[in-house]
Amino acid sequence: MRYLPVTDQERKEMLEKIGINSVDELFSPIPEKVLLKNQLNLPTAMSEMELDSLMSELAEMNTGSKMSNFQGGGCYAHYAPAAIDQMLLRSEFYTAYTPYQPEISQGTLQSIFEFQTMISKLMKMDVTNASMYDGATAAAEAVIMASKINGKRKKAVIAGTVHPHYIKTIRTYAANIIEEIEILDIDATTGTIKESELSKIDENTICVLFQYPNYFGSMENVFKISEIAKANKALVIAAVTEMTMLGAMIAPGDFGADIAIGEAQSLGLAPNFGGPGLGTFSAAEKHIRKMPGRLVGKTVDKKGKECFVLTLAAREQHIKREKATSNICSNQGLMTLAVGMYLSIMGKNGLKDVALMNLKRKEYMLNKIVAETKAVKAFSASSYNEFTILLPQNAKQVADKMAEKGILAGISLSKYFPELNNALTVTVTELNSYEEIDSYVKTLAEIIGG
Amino acid sequence: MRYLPVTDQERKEMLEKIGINSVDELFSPIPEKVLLKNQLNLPTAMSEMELDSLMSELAEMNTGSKMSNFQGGGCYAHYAPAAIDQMLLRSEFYTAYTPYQPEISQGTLQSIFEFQTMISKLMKMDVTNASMYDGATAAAEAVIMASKINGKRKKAVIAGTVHPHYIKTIRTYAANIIEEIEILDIDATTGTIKESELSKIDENTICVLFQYPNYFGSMENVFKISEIAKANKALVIAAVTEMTMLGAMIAPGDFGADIAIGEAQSLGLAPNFGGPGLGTFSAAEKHIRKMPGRLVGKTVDKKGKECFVLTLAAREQHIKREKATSNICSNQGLMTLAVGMYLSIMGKNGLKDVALMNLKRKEYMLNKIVAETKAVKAFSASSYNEFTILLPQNAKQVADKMAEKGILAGISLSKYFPELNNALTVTVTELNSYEEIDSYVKTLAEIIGG
Amino acid sequence: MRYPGIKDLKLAEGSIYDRSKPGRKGYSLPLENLENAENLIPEEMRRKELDLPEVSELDAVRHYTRLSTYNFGLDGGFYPLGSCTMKYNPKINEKVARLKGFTNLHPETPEKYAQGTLKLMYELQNMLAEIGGFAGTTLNPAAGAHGEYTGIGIIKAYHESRKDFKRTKVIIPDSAHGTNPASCAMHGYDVVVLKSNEKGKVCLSALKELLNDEIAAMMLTNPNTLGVFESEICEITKLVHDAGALVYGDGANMNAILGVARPGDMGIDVLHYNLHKTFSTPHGGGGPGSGPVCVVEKLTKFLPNPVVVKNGENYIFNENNESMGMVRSFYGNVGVCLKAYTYIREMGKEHIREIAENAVLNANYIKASLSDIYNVEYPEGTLHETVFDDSKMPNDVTTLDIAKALIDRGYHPPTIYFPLIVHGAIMVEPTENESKDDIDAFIFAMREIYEKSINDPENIKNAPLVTSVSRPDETTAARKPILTQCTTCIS
Amino acid sequence: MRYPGIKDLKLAEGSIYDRSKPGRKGYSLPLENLENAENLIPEEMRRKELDLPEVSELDAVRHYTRLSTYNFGLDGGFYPLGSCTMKYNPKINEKVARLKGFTNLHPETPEKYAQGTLKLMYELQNMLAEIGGFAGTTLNPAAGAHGEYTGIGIIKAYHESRKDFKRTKVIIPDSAHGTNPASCAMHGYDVVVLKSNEKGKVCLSALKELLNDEIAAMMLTNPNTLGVFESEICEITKLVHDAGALVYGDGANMNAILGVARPGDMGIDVLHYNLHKTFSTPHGGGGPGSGPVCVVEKLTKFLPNPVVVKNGENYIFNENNESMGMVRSFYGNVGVCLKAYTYIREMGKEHIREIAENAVLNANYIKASLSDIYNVEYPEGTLHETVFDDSKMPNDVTTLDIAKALIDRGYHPPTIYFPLIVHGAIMVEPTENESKDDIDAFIFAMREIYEKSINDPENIKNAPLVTSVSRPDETTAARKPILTQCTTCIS
Ligand SMILES: Cc1ncc(COP(=O)(O)O)c(C=O)c1O
Ligand SMILES: Cc1ncc(COP(=O)(O)O)c(C=O)c1O
Repeated sequence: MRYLPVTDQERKEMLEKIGINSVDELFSPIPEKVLLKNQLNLPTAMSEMELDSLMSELAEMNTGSKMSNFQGGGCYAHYAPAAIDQMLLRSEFYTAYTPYQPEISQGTLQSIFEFQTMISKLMKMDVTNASMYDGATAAAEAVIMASKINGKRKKAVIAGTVHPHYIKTIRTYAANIIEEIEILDIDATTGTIKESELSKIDENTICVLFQYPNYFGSMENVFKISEIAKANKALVIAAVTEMTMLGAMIAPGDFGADIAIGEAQSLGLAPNFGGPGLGTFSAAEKHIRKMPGRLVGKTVDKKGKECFVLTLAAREQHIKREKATSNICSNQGLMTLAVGMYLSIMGKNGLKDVALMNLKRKEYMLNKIVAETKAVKAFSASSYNEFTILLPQNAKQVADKMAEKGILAGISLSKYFPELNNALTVTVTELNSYEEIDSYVKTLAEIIGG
Repeated sequence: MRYLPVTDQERKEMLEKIGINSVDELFSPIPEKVLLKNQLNLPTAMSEMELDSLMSELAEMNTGSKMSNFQGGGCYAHYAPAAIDQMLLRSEFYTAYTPYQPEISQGTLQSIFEFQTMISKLMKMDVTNASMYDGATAAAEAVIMASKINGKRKKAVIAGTVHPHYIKTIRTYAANIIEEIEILDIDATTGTIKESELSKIDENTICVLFQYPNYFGSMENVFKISEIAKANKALVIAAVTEMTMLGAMIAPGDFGADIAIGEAQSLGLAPNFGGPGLGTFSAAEKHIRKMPGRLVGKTVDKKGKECFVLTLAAREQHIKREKATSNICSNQGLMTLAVGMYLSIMGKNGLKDVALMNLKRKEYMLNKIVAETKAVKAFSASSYNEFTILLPQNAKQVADKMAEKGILAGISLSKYFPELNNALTVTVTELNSYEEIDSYVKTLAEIIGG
Repeated sequence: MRYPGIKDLKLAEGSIYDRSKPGRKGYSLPLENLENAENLIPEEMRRKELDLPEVSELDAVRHYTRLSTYNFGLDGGFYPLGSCTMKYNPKINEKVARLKGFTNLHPETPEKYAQGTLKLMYELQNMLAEIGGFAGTTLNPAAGAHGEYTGIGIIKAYHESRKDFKRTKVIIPDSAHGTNPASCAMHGYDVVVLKSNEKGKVCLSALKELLNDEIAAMMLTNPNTLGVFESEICEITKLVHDAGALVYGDGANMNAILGVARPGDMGIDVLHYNLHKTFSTPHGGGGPGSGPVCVVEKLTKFLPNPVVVKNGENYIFNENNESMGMVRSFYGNVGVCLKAYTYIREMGKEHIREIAENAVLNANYIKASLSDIYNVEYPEGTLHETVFDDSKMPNDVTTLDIAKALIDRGYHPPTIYFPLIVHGAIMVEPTENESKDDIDAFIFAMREIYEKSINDPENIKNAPLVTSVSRPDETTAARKPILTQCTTCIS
Repeated sequence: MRYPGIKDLKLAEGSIYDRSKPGRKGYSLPLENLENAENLIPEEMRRKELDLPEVSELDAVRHYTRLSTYNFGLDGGFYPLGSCTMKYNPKINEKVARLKGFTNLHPETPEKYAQGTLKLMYELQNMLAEIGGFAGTTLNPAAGAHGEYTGIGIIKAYHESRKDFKRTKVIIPDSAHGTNPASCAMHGYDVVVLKSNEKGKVCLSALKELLNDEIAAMMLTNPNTLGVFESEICEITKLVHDAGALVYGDGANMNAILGVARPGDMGIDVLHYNLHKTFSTPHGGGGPGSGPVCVVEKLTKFLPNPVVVKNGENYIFNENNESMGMVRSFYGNVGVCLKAYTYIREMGKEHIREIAENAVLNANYIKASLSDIYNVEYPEGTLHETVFDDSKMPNDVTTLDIAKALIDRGYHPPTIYFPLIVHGAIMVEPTENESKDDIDAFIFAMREIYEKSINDPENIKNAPLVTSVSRPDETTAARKPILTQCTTCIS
């Protein structure tokens, strides 16, 4: 077996040194009755070339991967420059562990430090940690963190327009920690939370969490929400699931977020069927010691040379155990590297251009759909590269028909919003060419009428 | 433009330092009348994502790349472990130049030294150079080298069963250097050179070059040829175009080759439409100073540390200019690295297994074709993974029909051997599964009758 | 002004912001007139500045290429980091996981058009269940700790489904990894610490004393973090079950018993794997990992949503009403799962046991070769890793010194100061991928460090000597944290 | 016994044979019973032994990963190797060239099933012809020297087609690259050396004297190897043509004039490109390169066989009876051509000229910044590279010392001791990809070397000081060459 270098001869010598006769003896601490007598019921071993074919076949079975894709909803297909993946293949990065030994981990440490910097700048927040598993767990941990800051309060307020997976994950995480989760109702006209619902933010409110822009692609009234939250001393938590937007639009820090979390998948990571993505976690400086996750800091070594280390570990599980700010240990390390590379390569102008290009194509598509099909704009508010339309019939059925024509038309909202049975959320990125958009609209018109 | 980092501001500063006002002034040495007034007539610039799609489309247009492939003829599809390509992407290797500065090129130098070693062992020859462009130019240079060793003789003898491209290349290279090229005739029964032709080897013969096994897959009587050549003091040059064979069969050194050249593409390199491949060049030690190409040698540095350098450069063009052993400068560097990796990973047992697997599948296929179709064995001699069959009709037409069924059936010999109009040379490697072979035979039977 | 300087082939590199120049470009986008696009954004929502670097593609490539050379990776050398199972990351895994058919697949794609990945996930669920001896699997968790969180959540859902709300505590041995108590705390559980006995193992009588109807579960790592197998595992699980609680298995050390024995057969009810340990997926400098959780039959309905099931010839997602809920968006780190799947298929039933055999052989060989000079506090029943300590070191040489001296000798240090129950622990896990020669060289280095500790202790105490960074000041780093680059400062 | 040792992060590594152990495996092949397969080989043809290493995949990966760290690559740092145009190798090129549709394509595949690659080759032929101002192109040559060989062969075929057999000589300036005369010699031509004038250029009157009806061609590099443009190029080509000879252009320096001027417009008849210089394909530590040759209309029929032509909507190979013949197997280093094609398509007509502009700007900036202390023998008309020398160096510091001192400072040295007409030449070609900051740092290093040569010359003469290898003994290497590893010796 090519990964097992010990030869029979060497095994003999090693057993001799140990002072036993067979490898089986090494397993004598295991009770006889649980020792396996037979091979496991697994497929038979495969050679590399057979594996290579097998995996190619499986990949080919994913016919959706080649279809025209207008799905978003927390996972976005953007173009990632080829340089990124080639640098990710540098084994010094991907075959290393968490940078516990700073002397031989400065590459990882510095790259995380720069990631922390770039995400902080992008979010306009003071500090950012070394990553969370994904946007949903980042959101959940943000709520938990807020509950530790606002220790006496009982209620976390969450906008009903937040990604349903995020809400569900928050519910799971909050279950035994926070007394009440209050979900703010959706305004069916604007596609944002009802203004009247904001009165539910009160002096018992731990935090208000909303998505920017929200799950339907609509822009909440971020200033208003923030203002009311602050008036009630509730923490403002903004969740950004489509971070390329920040190339052209104001950042959570601009509207006073205390904590900003994100799903950074759209910054250079492939959809990968939903993972690995990258949860980002940023906060105001004063909350650092309550933050979950790892942090890299700058320091000097014993000769005064500037360098980087993992720091503020006293918050973490390996030191604080059950009193830690979180249980997180391994996070999404390599993804922070990829995102750092993406942000370096795109830079301030590239990210802005991507954002504007997305916006412009969204606008073109939305207008065209409204003009040339029987679909109408579902909500008055729409902001970036995602929008929701109302179809004259069940959205899932229409999407299924579109799929048969090779187009993944969007996300039908029926699953999580039964009242929005005919609503379809559509996403456009720079990967969707104008021809592709035109052909979408044409196909849609054929199905639902033009 | 992302590859051009100088900003407008920097350009201004640089022009100032130079003491001019515009970049155009730098081109003033060029006569006005040849300065281009307009843009070149080239396609318009493309972004990376557009390029990515364009190239994918072109790749998809190569429908042959996905077909069942039984073509060989000097270029062989074998499986290359994934580790190779990932290590080739290490930029320290592929973005480096020829190792002129040994202090910062030990990686390249040692890898070439090990390549020289492994090829020498494989060929059982004393020394091997750092590569030639391909097998054909290696063959041509071998003949030229022989003519310098056997300075007074006039005639190079080449087996007619050598790859036609090699013969043509030799003819080009020898044109103004060697008086006569004698091509030995083919025996239509054995598929090797006619025994009677060997009498053309005489005291005026510089060298005898033959392919092992030959272009039809047949094994020449290597001992006999070698014996006669040696009796006439002509140099024996063996050409190996399918080097995996050497995992199980004797090496040129075993039958007394003075020079052994090879096309090492089959040792881990993809077909790549015929290039880049890798020419190897090995010889007896006494001929070193007549060898073309670069050589890496082991030495010590000023502190006595073992290290590697380019050596015996006094043979080469940059020193000897028109008196050099060859004009070769850049060669196939990175391919020697890939082949070194392949040979390291396969090792002595892996290469033998590959060879035997090829041989066994060839045998299976040949027998099956003969048993189940109207095709017959063209020649009595067949040796490794290639064989020639005679069809009841024009081979090219049959191959065309097979291709329509998705099978690249082999190489029809009509192009270079008009007398062998109905002959088809078929190659089998470990990449051709038994099911694939069965389906080939079935399809062939359908076309030519079973 | 400074030229980069060179330490052998390691070129100096500053911050990516140091390479930035206004107007420099590293990106390439289709030509499109974006002039008025900003007008589509309401004035007050338009971004006024964005402090990201402006570099060329080559700048970025040089930056990250140089940074990489400041790292020690497993492909470079021996990485015996205990508990982390730093095994070789096969290159075929990296290749196939990059196939566009996998990477381009959007998670909301209708199942019908995602059958390749769904089939793979389904089969991986089953293979992991078979390897551990369980009935059901979720691939959702993103890492080991996330798996613990999920597994404990399943246990909680189980108790709650039985309306048993009294169970508010989880028993955890003092040798456990910090994530174990932390994961329990995140569910609101109180942690009851079980002291290990003189053999570093669970003491049955001590356990018995802690068990009562307030205990929801016991968490256990087996072999434990000392690399020692809990021989009384069947008795332990029986005791816990008898008390109405469940047993959670931390599968971080599964590499020790692959194909040899199965946690499910020992009475473990819930187990998480670390695919990034046992199943060869890269650690990536701290992730992404994957921490699938397997459960016994009665717990399958509590698995987080969704799970992949087979419906006739098709693979589809299934949601369960009694599920503990969702633990993240979508379905897990699928890109990581792909690599583990590839690895298991390569090993197959024929070779999977050899992994454990070789891992355990290597660890025991190291123990046998070094225990004369390095103390092993708990020497009995070692499987895949062995924990030394610095108690017999001369001249006050500490574990930290030994670790740093190993760097000078070309090794990534072992895990140090963990588990906490061994003072000055040095936890060596060689994995099955290292050859005897490489292990012998490591043993030689360890012995040489010991000798130098006698004859030239300063050499060890000042280590590492050859790296350009040595012993960073961690105290100041924590006291006055600098967590982002000041991009307006002059450097 | 030795542990690897470490010099910062550079781990020591012996020969791959040192890692070998009988029976160890690094390969993986389908299970197949091969027991009797050997019987298919006649006894006398069976191989008895094969001295290749036996290592695991990780052994091989560690070996080559470590070796890579002993190399200096362009992605690591500045590489101003004159005449070699060490420009950035874009990563998109590496990506697309690896598409299976390209790599898996067998060269004997009927054209119909290879239209993607053939279209690309056809378009690349045309684009190269347009860039150079020519009528036809062959992509067959594998490198620059191979291009020279091919181009001179075309010229020979041309003369022979005219039954002009008297022309047995080629004129080559003394500043030319060594491959120029060597390529001529391989066609049996005699070389007539043309001495450069005091400006490092072709002297028209000297040229006139050498021209006669025995001259088949003149070879010319323009800008020449001093980086200096031959301003009298039109007069030169006219003189040569008037004598019945043709002009061969060595296109190694095409980077200087891309989109600015075209050799074809200057009267050059045949030109080779180095795709691995001008068109960004990697040098690969010495290849594979690609050296396409372009020709004027009257020479197209002599191009080597085959050439790709368009036939209606299809791309096919065409062979010409009057062709000079074949110069290799198949059709060239197609995998390299793919990358150059990608590069040209990315640049497009809009940016191609900017390449030359920036390359020339950078070179002139370096010249302007260093010529006060480093002598420039031929300062006039510099385009993309500039040649300094050591004639003004204090304390006998030589060009070699300067080169080695640059290594200590983190740079790949420039080309040294070439061209031969400059004693102690230091040939600096920055390319267009370097930023002003990086160039300024290089200038600073060069100036510092000069100062140190005054104040501390030993520091420079002993350079490099920081590499683990310094100034290998090349004399012994050549006197007693060791060209293969002794695998039976004990190391
Ligand atoms: C015993 C043990 N449990 C749990 C974990 C946590 O795993 P992860 O880092 O994947 O969250 C680790 C990781 O080191 C471990 O060693
Ligand atoms: C001026 C010049 N001509 C020709 C060549 C030969 O090119 P190649 O190495 O590609 O054969 C070179 C290479 O350095 C060169 O600089």
